[in-house]
Amino acid sequence: MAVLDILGAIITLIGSLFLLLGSIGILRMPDVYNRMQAGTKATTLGSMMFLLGLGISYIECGCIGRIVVLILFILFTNPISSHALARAAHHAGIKLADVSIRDCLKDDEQEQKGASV
Amino acid sequence: MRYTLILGFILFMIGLWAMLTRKNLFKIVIGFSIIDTGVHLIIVTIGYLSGKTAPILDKLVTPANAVQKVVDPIPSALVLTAIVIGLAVTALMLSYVVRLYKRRKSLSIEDYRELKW
Amino acid sequence: MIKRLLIIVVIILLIVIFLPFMKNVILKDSLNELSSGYVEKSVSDLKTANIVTAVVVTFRGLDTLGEVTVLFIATAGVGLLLKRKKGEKSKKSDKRPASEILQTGASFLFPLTILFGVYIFLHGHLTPGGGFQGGVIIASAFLLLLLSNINFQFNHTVLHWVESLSGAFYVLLGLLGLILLGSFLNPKFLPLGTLGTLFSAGAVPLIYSFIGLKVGSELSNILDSMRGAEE
Amino acid sequence: MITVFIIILGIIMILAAIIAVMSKNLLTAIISSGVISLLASIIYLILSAPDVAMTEAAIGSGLTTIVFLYALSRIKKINKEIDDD
Repeated sequence: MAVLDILGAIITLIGSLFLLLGSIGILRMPDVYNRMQAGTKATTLGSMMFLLGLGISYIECGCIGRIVVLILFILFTNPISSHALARAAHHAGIKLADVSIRDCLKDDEQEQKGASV
Repeated sequence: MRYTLILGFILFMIGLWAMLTRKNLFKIVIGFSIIDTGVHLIIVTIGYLSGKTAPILDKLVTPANAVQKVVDPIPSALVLTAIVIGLAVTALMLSYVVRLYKRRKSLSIEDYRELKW
Repeated sequence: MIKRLLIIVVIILLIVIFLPFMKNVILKDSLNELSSGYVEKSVSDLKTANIVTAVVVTFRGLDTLGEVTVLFIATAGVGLLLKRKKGEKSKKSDKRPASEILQTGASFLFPLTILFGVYIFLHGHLTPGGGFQGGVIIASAFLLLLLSNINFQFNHTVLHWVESLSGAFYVLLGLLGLILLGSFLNPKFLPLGTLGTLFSAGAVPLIYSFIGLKVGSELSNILDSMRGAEE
Repeated sequence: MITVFIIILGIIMILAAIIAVMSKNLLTAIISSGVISLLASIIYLILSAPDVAMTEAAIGSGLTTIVFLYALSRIKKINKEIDDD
């Protein structure tokens, strides 16, 4: 039991480290899109590992199945919601940071407009 | 848990102040929903007993010692229904706002003076 | 000026009245007689593991019936106020459609969310949750469809039938308790089973499921009316 | 420890309420009134009422915000129709 406890604690610690890095990224990144990336990639992995660690350390309560379902749900919904947010931000005309060099979505939209006209 | 009691009271007062002083119809509805939250907080706090757990039986709360271990279930049940009603009433108020705006093209309460004296 | 002064006076007066009450309220440290009676009864007589469910469905069942009625009236009011007149056609909306990823994701998530809502209200007597929470989750599943697909239309016939039938069955189950056992909304006409299993607590899960269906369809109706029909 | 947590949550809730009341932008006001409900659901969880916490998290911060936003978008649509005519 002690081995599982320590293993779960380590995985939870790594997960919370990812969450911390994600929140630092939200503060430090230059524009909306980069912030969204930091807030999605890091927190998806972080919360998944957090839940997994909790499930391993409390393995005797038998809730590991529910935790797997939760992890799948987070894995599925987090990227989709972030994608919708980023697309809405792009549509609302929020500028990219000055250092960024490519805007593929804009190119695609112009191409489509050119094709339809 | 006296703090949540005070918090609910402050929220109630902020909501009441918003309902009395704001001109915008939306702000009045928002004030109403803040009052709602404050009142629910006060009711749940009154049902709380310090050091006891949620009124759900599990491994620790057995049928034999349930009475000594759980918080008061009645305020929870009442607030449960009150929250759902709160949503329906908010939706009704907002539909009145939309309807009034369609008729008079104004969101300010000062433009509706038929019943003013 | 006088109005503003009046408002300040009213608020100060309310604070002066209610502050002593807030200060002197006695936070108890044990259940009062009514609550402990409810806890004992729900464990021994009804065999519901979640005591809040027992209070909502059985002991305070009439309150819940009234609450569902209020919800119904509010929904009818919203629908009536925001009804579009016959001749008044809205213009073609210039919203752009949602992206491929969002549409696929929403159509995949919709049945899962409905399943989760049904799970919540079927297990209302065992775990936290119940008809109201499950109904809200079902309504948010429909909200997902409304948001991801701009041309989505509710099938209003099905929605109205679900709403009316679940309300009618809720009252019928209550009347069944009245006829068989002599008190309205008495769920003990079905076998009680053992504490902590899915088929226990008499008719409580059944009644809560009907409440859940009714709340879900009514809230979906409110969302649909608030969105406004895009012709 | 839990008391400090409740006090911090309470301060954020009161700030959000003041922003919701004072803000000139209606969108900001609506979002911060959703934040109040979301934080209130955490407090219900601390007060050991998980049923209420679930309902408040789903209704108060989810559906109520959506209903407000739908009403706001309808008002903007009415405005647009006036401009077009």
